[in-house]
Amino acid sequence: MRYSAFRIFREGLTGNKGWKPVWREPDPKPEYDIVIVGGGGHGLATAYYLAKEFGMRNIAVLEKGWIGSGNIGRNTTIIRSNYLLPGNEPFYEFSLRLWEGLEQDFNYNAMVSQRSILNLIHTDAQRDAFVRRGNAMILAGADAELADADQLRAELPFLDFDNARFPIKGGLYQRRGGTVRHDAVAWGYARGADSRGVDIIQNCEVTGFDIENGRCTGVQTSRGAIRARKVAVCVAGSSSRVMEKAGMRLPIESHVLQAFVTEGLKPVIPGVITFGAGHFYVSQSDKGGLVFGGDLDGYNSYAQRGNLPVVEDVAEGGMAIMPMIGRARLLRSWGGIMDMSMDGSPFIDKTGIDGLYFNGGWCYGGFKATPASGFCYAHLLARDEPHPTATQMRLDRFISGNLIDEKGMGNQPNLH
Amino acid sequence: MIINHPLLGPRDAAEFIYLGDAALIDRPDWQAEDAMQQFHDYAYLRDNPAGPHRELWYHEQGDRSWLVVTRDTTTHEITDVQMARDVARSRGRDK
Amino acid sequence: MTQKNRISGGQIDRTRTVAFTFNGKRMAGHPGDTLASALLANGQRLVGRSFKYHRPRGILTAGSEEPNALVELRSGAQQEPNTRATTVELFDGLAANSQNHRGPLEFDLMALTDLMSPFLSAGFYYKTFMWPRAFWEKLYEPVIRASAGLGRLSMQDDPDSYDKGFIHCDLLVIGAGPAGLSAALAAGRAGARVVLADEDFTPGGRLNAETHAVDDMAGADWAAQAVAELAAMDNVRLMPRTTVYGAYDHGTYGALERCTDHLSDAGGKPRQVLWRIYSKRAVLAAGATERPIAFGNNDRPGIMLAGAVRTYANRFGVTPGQEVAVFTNNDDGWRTAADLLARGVAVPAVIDTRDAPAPIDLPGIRHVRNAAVMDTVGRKGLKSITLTDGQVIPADTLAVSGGWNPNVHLTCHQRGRPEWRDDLNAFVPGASLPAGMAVAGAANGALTLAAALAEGQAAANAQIEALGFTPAKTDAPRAEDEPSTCSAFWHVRESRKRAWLDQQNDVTVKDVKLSYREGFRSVEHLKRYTTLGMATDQGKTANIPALAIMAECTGKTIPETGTTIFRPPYTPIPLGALAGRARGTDFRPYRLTPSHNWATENGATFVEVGNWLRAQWFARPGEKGWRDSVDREVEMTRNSVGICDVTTLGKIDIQGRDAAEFLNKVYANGFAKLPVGKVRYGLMLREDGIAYDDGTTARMSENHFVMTTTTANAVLVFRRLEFARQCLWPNMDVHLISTTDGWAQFAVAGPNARNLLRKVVDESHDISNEAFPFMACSEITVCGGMPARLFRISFSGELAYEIAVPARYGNSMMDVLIEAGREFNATPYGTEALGVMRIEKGHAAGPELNGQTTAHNLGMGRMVSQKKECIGNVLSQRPDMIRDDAVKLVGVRPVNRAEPLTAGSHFVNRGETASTETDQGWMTSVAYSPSLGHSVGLGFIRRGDERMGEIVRAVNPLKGGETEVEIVSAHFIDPEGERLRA
Amino acid sequence: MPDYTLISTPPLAGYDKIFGTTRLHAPADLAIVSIALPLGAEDAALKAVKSAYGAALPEPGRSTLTKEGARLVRLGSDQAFVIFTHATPDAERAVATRLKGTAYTTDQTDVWTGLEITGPDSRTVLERICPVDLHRDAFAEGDAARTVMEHLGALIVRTGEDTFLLLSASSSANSFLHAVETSIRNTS
Repeated sequence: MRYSAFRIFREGLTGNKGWKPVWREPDPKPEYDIVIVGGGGHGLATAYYLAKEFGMRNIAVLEKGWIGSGNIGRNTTIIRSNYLLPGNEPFYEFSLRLWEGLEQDFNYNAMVSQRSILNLIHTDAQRDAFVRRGNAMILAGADAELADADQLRAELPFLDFDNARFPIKGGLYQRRGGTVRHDAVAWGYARGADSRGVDIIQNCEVTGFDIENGRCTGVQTSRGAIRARKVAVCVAGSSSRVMEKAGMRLPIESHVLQAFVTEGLKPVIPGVITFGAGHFYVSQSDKGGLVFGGDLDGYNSYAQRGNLPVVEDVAEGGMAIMPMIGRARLLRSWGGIMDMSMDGSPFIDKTGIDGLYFNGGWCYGGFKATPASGFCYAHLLARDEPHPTATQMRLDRFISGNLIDEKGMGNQPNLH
Repeated sequence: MIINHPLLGPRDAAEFIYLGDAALIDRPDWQAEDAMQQFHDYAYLRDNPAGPHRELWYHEQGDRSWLVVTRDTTTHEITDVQMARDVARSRGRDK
Repeated sequence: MTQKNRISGGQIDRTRTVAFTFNGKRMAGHPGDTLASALLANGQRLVGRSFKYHRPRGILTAGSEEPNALVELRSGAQQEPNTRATTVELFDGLAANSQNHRGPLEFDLMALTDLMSPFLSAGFYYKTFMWPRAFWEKLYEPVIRASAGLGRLSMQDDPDSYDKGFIHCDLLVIGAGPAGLSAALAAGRAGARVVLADEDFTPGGRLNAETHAVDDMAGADWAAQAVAELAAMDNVRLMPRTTVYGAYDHGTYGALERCTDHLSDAGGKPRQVLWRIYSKRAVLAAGATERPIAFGNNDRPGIMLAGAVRTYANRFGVTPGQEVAVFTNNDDGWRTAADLLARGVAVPAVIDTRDAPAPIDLPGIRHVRNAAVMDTVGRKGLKSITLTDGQVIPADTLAVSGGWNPNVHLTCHQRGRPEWRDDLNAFVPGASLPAGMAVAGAANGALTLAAALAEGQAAANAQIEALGFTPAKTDAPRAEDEPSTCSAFWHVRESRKRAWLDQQNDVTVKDVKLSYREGFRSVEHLKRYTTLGMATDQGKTANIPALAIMAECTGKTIPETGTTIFRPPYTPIPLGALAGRARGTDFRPYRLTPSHNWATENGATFVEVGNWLRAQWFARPGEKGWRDSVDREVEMTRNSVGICDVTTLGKIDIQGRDAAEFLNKVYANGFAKLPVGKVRYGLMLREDGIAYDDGTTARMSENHFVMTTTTANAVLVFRRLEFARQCLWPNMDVHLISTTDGWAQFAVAGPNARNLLRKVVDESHDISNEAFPFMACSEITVCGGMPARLFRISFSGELAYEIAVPARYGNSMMDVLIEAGREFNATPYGTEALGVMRIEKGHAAGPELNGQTTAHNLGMGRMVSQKKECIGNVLSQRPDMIRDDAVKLVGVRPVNRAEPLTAGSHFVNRGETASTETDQGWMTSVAYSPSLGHSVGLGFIRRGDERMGEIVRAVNPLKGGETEVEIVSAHFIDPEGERLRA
Repeated sequence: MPDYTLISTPPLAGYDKIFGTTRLHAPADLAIVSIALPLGAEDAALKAVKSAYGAALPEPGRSTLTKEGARLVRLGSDQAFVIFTHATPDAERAVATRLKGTAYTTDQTDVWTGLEITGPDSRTVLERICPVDLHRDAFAEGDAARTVMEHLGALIVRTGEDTFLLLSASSSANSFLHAVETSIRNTS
């Protein structure tokens, strides 16, 4: 069913009785060409692009709970491609370009809103680092713009320019950055994949992998065994737990990242703003809530909840740069489990086991990567070679020494 | 979170800095044949269980001691806390 | 406006009158009123507009679960949007305005959307606004955003102050209703340290809202007496106006105390205090929340929850209307009729969905059995109700009771799931509670007063007994155990009109059914697709009925359908309170160097370096800009002598029999054989082989070393050293302690450095080049016996020393050095000149040691010993980290010497177009070199060390423009190092 | 006679204020020397401390006041502070001589700045910034704890019925004082 204003009008006149389910609820078939483990954003996107771009149809997406119940359903909805390193920047710029045509592509309004992202600069050394980054972005075909304090004062008068502990000296803009309605991304990809014949199977937990002499031939699930030519794991947040069933140890730790939203407010903040001398980033949703976050809690956790010190640290960062939000109220906080990799960058790679593929280690950058991650994973699955923008996202880079460490924090996951 | 320090009693985890898997105590032998592989595994392949986890915390805003805390990563329940130096010795760290 | 709905009774102070305004209209109330009770007393029924359809809305509840009566409280910078009128304590001069409407509240232009509602069903926006693409940001979204949102922020800095604090207790009791009071009494009498917190300003909970008796006195009086007893115990801390909003790990709770919100003027005191409560045990006695029944047009002003109507009548002496009909599916609803009749309020009818006799005998009451309300009339205020049998009953108020939901929220904050109880048709706390928590009273499903009182006491006794206290042997307070039955009746099927579930977000029964039809059947999908329960009330009154309807659709039971996860906070918390004092210049502490006062008096401009403030340069009269000052400071230093406060560098005192061997393990280069009285440059690697920090370490005596680190890494290096000491080499005799703040340290650099120091250092110490050569160190005395330390090290490349005295003498020392240097025209210099000179000398610093570069990149690969055990040397040899084509640190200078350089530029070969593929490296640091008369830069360039003399382009598309630069040695000044050995 | 003399200007020198019933002041000439117990030779060091000060080094988290008025604070298993009144900049030597080389000593005098708060409301004041439980029964006289207050590391010692000695880094002394004064104002 194609969505349009006309369809809404027609349905409105007939009591909205004609709307059809956005996806089927099929039972699993005994065998598929490709079984994707994980019905989150990346898994659904992978299925969508496999079907749409690589002409594959016999695909199943297995989801333990309800689709979109992972980090696509619990993030701060930011999209951007303001990365530094050649192992990352072209990939994220590819992702941003996919975002730019996404809604028309899958006929679903995910509210891709390129309202800009701004990284505030507080010291000269920070400016030099952001100039290097901005230039790296432009060299990779992305957009970047350096703003000085006067320009920011004019554009964002509510920032604390006069009484700040760490004065704002400028900022690096990416105007094409912004936000997206996160749940809608999962639903749009699911709808697009389903309509192309992909079986999306909810409440189907993978309990094991069938591995015979070094080759993966299928999965055991809570709804029975499913054979597959290729098994594609895509379960960021649970990667270690799932790959353990295949006997693999990963350079990944699971950490909780809290996110927050305030009560609905009339428009206050135009784009995405991030603090450069503390942990705070914020945007405003179309519904009016200020959506914000900060640092990881910092300890390994699968609990999907955090603790008070980080809540306070984030609020302190917010009040430090925009003291006008003091009377806005925190409405809800939640925690997502991040696949924190050892250098802060992800993996899209084959594994040591034939037919078993791995996508994960997204840290807290996974949402913005959703389209490119799906596209590049689909490319790897269909062609058995990495997509040109994802050639460095390999599992063996720690033994070779080809690290992709954006923050320069080393093998310390909770600092990335 | 509250960490029950073996010497100082219950303290807010905010006084501590988290490092990770207590296996970071078991630093490999730099002269081993496969030292490179061993150091790779040591530095990059850490335990990440959904359940009890032995992990290193540093009491930076306290007595500067490193602790080995056994904490369940699904409930955050802490069942054991030891001085890391004692653990290191018991694991036969030379010198 | 007169208080036309004020009736007898209540716990308000009628001897005093409080004046306030709503939408500018003058009204009066009494101390003890909430804004809501005062509005009702004044007959103000229409108080707000709904989020999506802008429907006229009145007051639904009498508590923090209120979805409709949201106002902008106060004005100017203190304007507080989305404030629940039902929890605002009335104060003199209170000013409140309704929100989320265009034009006056009574004639909201946006109400047009209500007529469009057929086309605005759940999730409609996912299906349109896609064409043309460019229109989203430019047209659709701005329109959506402007109409969305609720209240307005003032856009001015929050003028009030906030504070935080820590409270420790044996037992935290959450909620001061019957269960909570009886719990606190039990624990308090047993001598435990008790905290009793309640969100209301008058403790007592439902005791203040009902007419039940306890121990033969009115419930409210009993509550007051209990509070008095508790207040008299010094082991009990009573915290009214305090919401315990979150249950965190290991018995830690977050609580918000509203200190001055109920006053016209805060008097300079913090508005609110955010408490972290460390409890050994807790009793949750949060009570229950009544839920409505969904029927056609059930959202009109005048339609309220039955329990709330009782609260207004019994506690505030207010009736919401003159003719109050009751619609109930349970016995409790009948109490509303009884209480109103007792106060002389007309009750035209009680409509009970059950086909059963009246549970309470109310003479002459019109009891409509086995019926329901199907529709209502009265857009801006209820006029009449239409029953399923078609009869129309005039009424200006309808009290609705759909049963009670235990407030299980805090029991779920650690992901525990509630359990369904069929007899209550409600969720009660599940088995997995937060550690140390017990639940009592209505929150636990004990919905009768006697049971609540008994459970509170029992729970508290069990909790404190586990802590070793002996409970007092007292009986639980007595109260009648009024039976109450409730039927599972969620919505009126006969209703054709829209029936509201989430009144704030305008989610109706139809929307839930649509959500089902489109496949959004998991409760989380329902919530996210329809926005059910996402409003400021978090669906406290809406979620369960909606769940019930989804269960009907799917043919599952309600527990099978599930419940959404409750997350902190229980009620919304201002960001100002969460931040506390940390804002403005108080965001983080300031660290000042020992000579800060001297610098201030001598025209320094300061710069933040971490939390430190350092002198950046010292402007002199006549200098037109910072460049003038910096160039002068560099020239004077290189030509004669300059002085710089370098106290911020980390200093670590290292002692022990194994100290030398320890240093040999933590530094990549050798330290075992460093002689006493010598200093050595040391490079530290991370275990992953990346260059981490550098500095010098001096051997003061056989077992005593003094290490310096970079300012930025002082704390982290100390942490890593402790890790190495305790975890890696636990049997070494090594001891570490930071002395960063203890010594005021000054760099004295320049050809005249020695001549200057000779005037300060006591003569007993020979500091001639022979006796005290480059890289020497010694404990000395200055100015006649003052203990000091002298290091002959140079960051500037000049003949230079660093001299340290106890910090308390630092400000004076700066004076002395300048004074003694007057004959040499000595100059103080700041971090800018320091930076210029280190770039001229080619020393790596922060921009080069950024955590991404190796010793190999820095040209220090040979320093990394492979002949000893040390941190990082193994992994530093990974193939991709020692490639020949890796970037190498070099110097660059503009081909056209007049051109400036920009740090952050990327290097591209001549004739190649700049792209990720052709990227040759980047410029890390730049400076104008007054010594050379042109700009110089440091940077990493692929194979840079093999490309000396080659010309590449430094491109900077971000700012536009590019510069041709020549690759040269990074040592622009004195490459042979003759000066520093002079 | 040297041409130049150095003047001592420690932060908060001479600070002494009364707020209602609360007195906050910076003790004059507060000297601090750290003692580290050599690995394997702890007993000798402990013995030396006892004979030098007539009091045994207490357990971690505790402090003892010696007859001559020096306070021995045990910070951890192998580290302690001696806090005493001493005007000249040679406190470390004074302690080292007494311990006769049985322990490693480092002068900490200028690393820290001291504030003493006293009065019946001192706990109400400190409760706003100090995460440690300072209840009479939970934090007895002589108890000592290193913790963090308003982003600043601090050492708190209960030196009397309602009296607490607070030590924090000397470079951030003004910010620390500001934090304590703000607590007093907010709770008065």
